[in-house]
Amino acid sequence: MARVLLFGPLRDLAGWRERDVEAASLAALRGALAAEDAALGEALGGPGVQTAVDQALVRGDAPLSPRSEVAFLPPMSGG
Amino acid sequence: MARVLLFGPLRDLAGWRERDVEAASLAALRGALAAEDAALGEALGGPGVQTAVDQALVRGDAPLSPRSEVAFLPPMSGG
Amino acid sequence: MIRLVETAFDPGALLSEFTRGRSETGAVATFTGIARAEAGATTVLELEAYPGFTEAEIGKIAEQARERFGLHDLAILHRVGKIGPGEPIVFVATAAGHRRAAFEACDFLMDYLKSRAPFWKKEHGPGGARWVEPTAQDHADRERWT
Amino acid sequence: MIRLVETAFDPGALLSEFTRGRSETGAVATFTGIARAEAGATTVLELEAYPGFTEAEIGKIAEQARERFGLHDLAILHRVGKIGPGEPIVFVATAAGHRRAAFEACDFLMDYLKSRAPFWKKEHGPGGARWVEPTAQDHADRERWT
Repeated sequence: MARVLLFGPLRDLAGWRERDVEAASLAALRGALAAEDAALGEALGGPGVQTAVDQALVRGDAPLSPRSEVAFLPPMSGG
Repeated sequence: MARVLLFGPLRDLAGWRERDVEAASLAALRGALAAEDAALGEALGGPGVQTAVDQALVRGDAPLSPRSEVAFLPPMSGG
Repeated sequence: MIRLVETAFDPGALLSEFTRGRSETGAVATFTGIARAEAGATTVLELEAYPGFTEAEIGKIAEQARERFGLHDLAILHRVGKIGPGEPIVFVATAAGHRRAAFEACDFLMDYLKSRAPFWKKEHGPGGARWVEPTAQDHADRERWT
Repeated sequence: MIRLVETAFDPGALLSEFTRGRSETGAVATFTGIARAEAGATTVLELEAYPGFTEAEIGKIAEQARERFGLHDLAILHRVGKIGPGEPIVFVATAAGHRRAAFEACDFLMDYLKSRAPFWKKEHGPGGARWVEPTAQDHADRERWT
């Protein structure tokens, strides 16, 4: 279980901003999201999309605890 | 006759800031001031001292009317 | 001070506060970015941040600026949410002993904020809404500092 | 707006006024110069201007800046008379469509004001008073624009 946050165009694509998803790792989480919404699954792996777990950027897989906060960050536009 | 204004270090040197002096030209005015205060006369011809008549910079001699305002401007320090 | 705000702010009030009580800071530079109407082409700008993460990322660059330019102090305030034309979006202030450092640090911080800070920006205009990415100019501006 | 003032001013109040009601100006840069205490070495700064002439000379450079950087607007306010440590001496604001022009114009105006504007400056310290001329750095800064 993890709290998932989507930002910018990812939010518009998925139609939601924040959800709880059952997953013990980032890889499992991506799989679960892609199984439900193939377009979102593809977008999450798109160029420049970064992933943060508990507000720290991570690359590759990572274990998730029940209270993890996972954020998918599309390319930042600046202010 | 002209109103004479001194600025910055020239004012300290002369001990005055503003006076009326009888003179029909800038050259005559310089002569009158130097006759009275040799140190001031020399300072007015010093490096970087500019002269303004009625708020416009002039070089060399210039006629003065009874209402002319003559300012001697030592090197500007900026703000 | 690094802060995100959801409501309109007055850059002047921030500058008053920032300059108060400084006796060894010779120089304060500021930048205020304002939402342009673009002659009606953009009606509202919408800025999204990731609260906590966005401030922390900006804080890292602020620390770099402090060290690189020897700043005495800095302040960054950024609007999020919906912003109407003519409203300030961002305010940056830098304090230093001399003006060159204050100017350069302010310029550096703005180049970062405009090109890399964790914001997602949507422009709402008469023809609909679109997500915006940094311009080539924004990237080139940031490259000046590397 | 180009103005000399004999009493203390709040740069924030000037910025509030300057940013108000702009819908096509994307960028406002400001600079505030503050009298440094220099750890007690300078107690009071005294600035003399030639009223009328000083504003007119600054006005000429302001016109240059407007044209060269395509400014939408600018404001320059300068203290004269006796200025205590921590008090603002000068405030410059520039408004432009984009930030590079606003920053550069502000920087340009300050380089001029610090090195060539018609002011005469006296520093009063514990050891007496002395007239100040621009530093070599001030001249070098101004040369960048020629």
